[in-house]
Amino acid sequence: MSDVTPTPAVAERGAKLPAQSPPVDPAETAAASEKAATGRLSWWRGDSGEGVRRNLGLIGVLVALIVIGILTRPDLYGDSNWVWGNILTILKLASVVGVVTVGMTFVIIGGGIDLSVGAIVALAGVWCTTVATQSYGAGGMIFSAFTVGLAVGLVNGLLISYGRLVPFIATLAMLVAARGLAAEISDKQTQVSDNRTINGIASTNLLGIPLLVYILAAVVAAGWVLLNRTTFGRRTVAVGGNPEAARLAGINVKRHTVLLYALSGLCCGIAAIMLTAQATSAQAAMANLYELDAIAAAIIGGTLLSGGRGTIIGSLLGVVIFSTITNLFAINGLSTEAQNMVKGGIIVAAVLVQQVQFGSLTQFLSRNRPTTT
Amino acid sequence: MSDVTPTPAVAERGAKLPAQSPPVDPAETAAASEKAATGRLSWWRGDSGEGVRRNLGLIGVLVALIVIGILTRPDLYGDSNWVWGNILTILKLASVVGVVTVGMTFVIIGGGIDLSVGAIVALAGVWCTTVATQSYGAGGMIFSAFTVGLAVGLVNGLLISYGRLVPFIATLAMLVAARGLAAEISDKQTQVSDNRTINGIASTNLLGIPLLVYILAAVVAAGWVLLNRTTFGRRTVAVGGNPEAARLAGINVKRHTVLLYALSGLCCGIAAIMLTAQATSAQAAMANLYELDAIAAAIIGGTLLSGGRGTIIGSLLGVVIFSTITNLFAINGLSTEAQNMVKGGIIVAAVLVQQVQFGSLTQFLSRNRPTTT
Amino acid sequence: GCTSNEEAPTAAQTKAAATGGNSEPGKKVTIGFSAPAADHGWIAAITNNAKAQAAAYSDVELKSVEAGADAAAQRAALSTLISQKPDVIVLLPHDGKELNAFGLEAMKAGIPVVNLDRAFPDAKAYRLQIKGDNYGMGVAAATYIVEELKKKGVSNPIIGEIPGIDSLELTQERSKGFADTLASYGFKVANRRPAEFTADSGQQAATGLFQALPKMDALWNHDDDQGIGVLAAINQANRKEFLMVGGAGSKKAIEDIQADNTVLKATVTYSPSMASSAISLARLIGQGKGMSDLVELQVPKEIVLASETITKENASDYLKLGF
Amino acid sequence: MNAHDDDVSTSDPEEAVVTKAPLVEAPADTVAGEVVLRLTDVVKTFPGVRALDGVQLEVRAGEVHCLLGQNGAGKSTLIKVLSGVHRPDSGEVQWRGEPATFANPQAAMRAGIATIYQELDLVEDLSVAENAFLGHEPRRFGFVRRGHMARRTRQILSRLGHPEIPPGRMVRALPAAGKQVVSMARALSHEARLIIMDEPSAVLAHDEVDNLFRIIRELTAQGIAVIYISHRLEEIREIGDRVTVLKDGRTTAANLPARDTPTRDLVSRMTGRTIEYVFPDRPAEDPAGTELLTVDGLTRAGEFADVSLTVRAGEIVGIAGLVGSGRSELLETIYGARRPDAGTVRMGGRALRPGSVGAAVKAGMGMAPEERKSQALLLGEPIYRNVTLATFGRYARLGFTDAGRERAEADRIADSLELRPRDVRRPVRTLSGGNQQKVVVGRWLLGDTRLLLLDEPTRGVDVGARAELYQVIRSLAAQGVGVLLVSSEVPEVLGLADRVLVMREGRVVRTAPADELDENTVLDLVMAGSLMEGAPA
Ligand SMILES: Nc1ncnc2c1ncn2[C@@H]1O[C@H](COP(=O)(O)OP(=O)(O)OP(=O)(O)O)[C@@H](O)[C@H]1O
Ligand SMILES: Nc1ncnc2c1ncn2[C@@H]1O[C@H](COP(=O)(O)OP(=O)(O)OP(=O)(O)O)[C@@H](O)[C@H]1O
Ligand SMILES: [Mg+2]
Ligand SMILES: [Mg+2]
Repeated sequence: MSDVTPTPAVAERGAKLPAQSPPVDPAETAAASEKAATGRLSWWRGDSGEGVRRNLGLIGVLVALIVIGILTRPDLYGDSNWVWGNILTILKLASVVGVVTVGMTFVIIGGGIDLSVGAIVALAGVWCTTVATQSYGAGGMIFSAFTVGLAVGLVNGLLISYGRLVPFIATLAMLVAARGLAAEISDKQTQVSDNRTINGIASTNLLGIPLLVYILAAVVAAGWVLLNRTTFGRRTVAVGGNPEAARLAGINVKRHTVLLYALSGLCCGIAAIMLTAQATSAQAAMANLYELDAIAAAIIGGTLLSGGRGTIIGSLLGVVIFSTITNLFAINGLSTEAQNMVKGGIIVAAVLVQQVQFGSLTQFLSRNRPTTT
Repeated sequence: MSDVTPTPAVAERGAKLPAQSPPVDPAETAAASEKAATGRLSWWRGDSGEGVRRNLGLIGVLVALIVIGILTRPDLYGDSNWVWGNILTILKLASVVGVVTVGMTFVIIGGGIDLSVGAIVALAGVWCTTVATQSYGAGGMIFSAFTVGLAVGLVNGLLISYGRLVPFIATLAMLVAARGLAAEISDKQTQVSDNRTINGIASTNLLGIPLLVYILAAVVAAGWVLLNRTTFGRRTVAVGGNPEAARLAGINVKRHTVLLYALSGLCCGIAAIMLTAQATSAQAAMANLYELDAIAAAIIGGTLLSGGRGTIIGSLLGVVIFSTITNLFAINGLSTEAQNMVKGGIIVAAVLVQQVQFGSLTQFLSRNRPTTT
Repeated sequence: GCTSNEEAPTAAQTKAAATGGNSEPGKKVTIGFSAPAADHGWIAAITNNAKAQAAAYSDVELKSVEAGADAAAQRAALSTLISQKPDVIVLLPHDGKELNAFGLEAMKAGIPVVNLDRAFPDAKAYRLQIKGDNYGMGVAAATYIVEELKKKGVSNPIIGEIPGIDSLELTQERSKGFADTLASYGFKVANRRPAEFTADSGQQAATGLFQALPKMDALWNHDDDQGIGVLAAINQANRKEFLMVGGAGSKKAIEDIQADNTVLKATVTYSPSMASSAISLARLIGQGKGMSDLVELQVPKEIVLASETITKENASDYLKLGF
Repeated sequence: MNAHDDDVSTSDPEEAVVTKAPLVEAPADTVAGEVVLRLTDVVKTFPGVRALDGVQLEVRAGEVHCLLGQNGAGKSTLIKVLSGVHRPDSGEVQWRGEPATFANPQAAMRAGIATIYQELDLVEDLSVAENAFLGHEPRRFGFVRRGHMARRTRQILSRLGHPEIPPGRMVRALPAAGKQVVSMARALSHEARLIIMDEPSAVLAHDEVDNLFRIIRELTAQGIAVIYISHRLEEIREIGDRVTVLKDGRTTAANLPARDTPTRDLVSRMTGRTIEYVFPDRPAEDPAGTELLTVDGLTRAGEFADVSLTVRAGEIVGIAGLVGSGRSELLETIYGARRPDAGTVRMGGRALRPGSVGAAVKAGMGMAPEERKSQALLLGEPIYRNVTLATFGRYARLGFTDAGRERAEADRIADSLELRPRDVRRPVRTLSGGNQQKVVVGRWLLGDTRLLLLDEPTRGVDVGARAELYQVIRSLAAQGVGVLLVSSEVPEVLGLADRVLVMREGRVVRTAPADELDENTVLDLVMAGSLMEGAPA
């Protein structure tokens, strides 16, 4: 086909088809021109744009939330100082869950789920604030939090990979056990952190921006690079999207799965330090239900619960949207019950907006196409 | 093959094959002989040997738990009256979550998930105990609980089917919203039920067995028949196993999905009455985290989180195992933290035991087969 | 009461603003208020009392933010509150130790902090602290139980306990007070099954407890809201061989005690009326006034409410304070 | 070649005799290279199934060694043993003179064995390049060298004749044939000494198959050995050098010359009987049934435009066209699985609600879709439930299913399509590819389907079953059922259909009775077409 000389018929079709289907989107026209070049029907349709479009949808939702904020509290939003401070508050609020969500995103893309993240944060937090650990100073505390997170994550991964437990059950068991252990260690008391360096993590600002936000940014950036630019990340997509294919391609699926849960555990360790710094203390009940927040953020951000697809940026946007919603309620002084009812509605609306964005684009385009009969 | 005259080679192989592959498992040979005898499989026998074996594994876990109970509290287990009462207590404890789990099992087999079950129970419970509803008597209360459950389930289903929301997000939003609405209605207070008939549901015994246990049994039986013997159940498996295949086979996948969530909602309505009767009251925070209990029970019971497979009996066993664990802790007076640590271990062990059961069976069979070279 | 079947629960717990010189309208005071999400009766009463008390003053503006799911969320909510520049902040923290740092910050920024119920370890973190006495609750409950058992002549009693959410420090304090006091009489808790401050969890915890203790002499249930479920479980299990003591002092519990037709014989108070007092005192702090019954010119630094024991004898006095 | 006598199972005197005959005539040039792979008595069992039961195989460098066998004969299992997916229970594998066991796919790849599996093994959300290099990405410090990888992918794709596929494109966006190219690219991305292809042509159209053969010839010219599996005997004649035949997990004939062995011999070794590889006779006169399906001006933007066609009761209408010509989409739109932008579909004169499969099924339509795994099967469910997936409602009473009846009906279908294993309570997952396809088609042989839409119904089906299937389709037509058949095998369309539509780029370019067309005409229409465009349509 590629060597066909343009006959009148081809020319006619060439002239006719564009009239029937006007440029659909840049990707498609590119494909079309390629098609014209090769003389055969295109082999594909626009593709990876979806992730980007979805994230644009999420940004749209974020903008809408801010507009609602402006409309309901023009007095506050009038003060640019306040607005800047508020943005930082939102990001600080998002920082801990954000870090956890990065790990969770990897696990879900890799075809699993980690219900134990909140419990790992609590265990790591409690562990690093025991009197004994605190005696080693900030370094010892950070080291122990990271190690505990990593170790618990490893156990999760081993149970799932080599013990062949369903991820849901294995990490649920870990949730229960880790919280129990944390309660045991802390004797159910709130353990105060006396370490200035650690506590300072939550109160330090660099160039006017809180250190916590830098940490979040660093973790997100590292997560993005890891997912998109390394073999580890690409294999994560393969392991979650088509484990059989991954296995046939020579990837050690079991080992990779272990690494994914270890990564999630490590993120929890980082989050534990951040949360401990914020609360200047740790206790067994801390980070309660963070697993739900993290999973919800990842899914709102476009990660497929069944694995094989997802973006770090989407997850970050998911977390930020949730903390913006919380902030919106706070500045409007809504009662919890009203808040909850509205929140349910906003979540639904947010997802619908993303879809309308999609749907309308294609519909709009197909409507604009002159009907042929 | 069917019309080939047996050549020596074929005859030889015919003689060889049975020797090489001995009866695979008792269930299959039994089924085969029954089939030979009656020309069809017996009505009651499930087709999937795996499910049955898995459930046997669960029963093994249950027996193990009871043995632990006997070993740790021989004093209590010595009293047969107490033992009988304890069994009933375990079943009573399992009854509410059990009813919710039946609905959840359908939803998960159908490829979805329902995070809002606890919230629906709370909303239905609160709704049916308002002063206004209580004035209509027991009938009015039951009617309103069922209706609320069904209605919320319908909304879930519609959002997911026609709004194309991910089930996780849609029902998470519903969780938040329904709890908010319940708090609004009850003004965050605990609403006492003054209705004797309703409260009597929890204290009535028939033939020495609590009414709640009968209700559980009825719901489980109905669920079993619905899943295994009706077109609705077959559609559920198809929709969850491969929605595209189901659609192309002419099944209305969207409508069926709506029905599944409505069914789950209805089960929550039933559970709401049961729980309200037990607590003689309802409040917005009741049935806290039942979603986790129900999902965990279904999955321990062998339901695939990704849909397409699961059994009602397995789910029931899952619920009973969880309430037996709780009971075991109670009679041993374990502290919460020890309890949690042990619980995590038991869950892991329970799943592993099921697998060993599997693995050893097949291994045993393949070992016993004479090696041929 | 703890049931919305009854009306205007907070009316009795707020103090009319018509008596004494301090109630004269003064300088306008903006009070920021934050308490954890009300998922059960006691916290709901805290929020309702605060709002009602604030509404009783013409010179008080209440800005309330709900605290969200945990300490971190409450901090974020409080920062939005601070950005609205209140004169005084009243808060019921998720956890006193976790929010201690916030108290320090706010005080440093010149905003007086009134801490409710859950103590800040650092005295510089608050201007005023109003606490219920959790340890004292346990002491009061144990004391009552011991006395009653003595009267009955039980020498080796089996005592059960149903605490609330076990991971909370306040639960720990209550249980400690209970256990310490019992120990001083040579008694101990035979079994404790924690619930979650809700009636249904109370019912399930109690059912488990009864299974473990086929015979029991006394039971302390930390919270009257979950007590509804505990009483239901008692009913369902047909148990009446023991006496039960409640906690917090809900209206329904007080009524039950007064009627004396259940095993519930007493409850030890932990009154949400502290929120009303906190608002009143926050207003005075904002206006720079003292408490008119005290000689001091300023509001004192710490107030600990006594945990009182409500029995059949004094129930009628407390009925109006039941929430 | 001389070793061949020992290779063949000597337990079967008759077959040993038969295999000897062609040996003598085997041309010397086909056996030039050294033996790279030798399998002796390889056995592999699955629970309840002995998939390989003593297989012998000998492959030489630079040859195309074809594997023939019925559905379920064990071909895919054999190559999975070779590629490290399964470990054999017993028997010996010799790779380049050394005994070898491949513990996992990676080991096989490292040894120089690359495989294109029967079921597409791609990751939808990775790009073409990432899929091609999955598991052995060029990297530096753990980072993927994306530029390098894209460049090499582009080279490989050019070599495969598809320079137009961008390496950065998501695989999700490619049609089936494009995915097959990527699978091939993955095999070529290794430095392989042996490339195994399990039915690579099943999803390819005519021009793509030629392209594939060109590549295979290139490979063998470099001394690379190829194991080629296909159910299309004509392909084996064209590309193959030697043939090994499997039946029920055993080698029944080894190293037959691919070009010269009579078809009759091949078929009888595969099936144990002789099958006339012909199409059933058309009825003497044209089916004069009433008009069943009327499609008018059906259009879906970007897929097909302005398609009008009719199918009468008892008529078989075939649609020929290239991959990507929009035939599957047309069928799915007629069936209501996609919503048309314009046009109507009528059954028996009554218009169907657009975009409703339910309405189509109710009106008596049934469709066997193109992709069995993703579109048609519940893999974990037993065979009989898959067979009755569209009909279980009809056997139900008051909503209660009748499992006995369903099994009986499924048994009937299994018999008529020679399903193996025959036990209908087995999960479909454990069936071989071709047998799964039979289940898909068999589904619509039940119930009172009046119009059958078949999309590539014989894809991956062996010759024996294929003949059965043709018989079944023909006899259904004789009973008055209308059939609309899409197939990429032109002879199948011409042989089976009464009337043929030729589609190109989403349009019907020619409609004619089948006997007025021949293969070349159709191929011209389908491919180079532009010169024929003016011809009467
Ligand atoms: N994972 C498995 N579990 C159980 N049985 C299996 C499994 N894989 C294959 N089988 C069985 O092994 C036998 C051989 O299957 P295989 O896939 O090798 O056939 P094939 O020759 O490739 O057939 P086709 O031409 O249809 O692809 C069949 O009976 C099949 O049912
Ligand atoms: N996944 C896809 N995404 C976007 N466009 C597609 C996709 N698959 C196919 N197309 C387009 O749809 C049209 C028809 O494709 P398809 O390959 O299904 O046709 P077909 O005639 O049924 O071919 P065959 O059945 O032989 O594969 C082509 O224009 C093709 O480019
Ligand atoms: Mg095969
Ligand atoms: Mg097609």
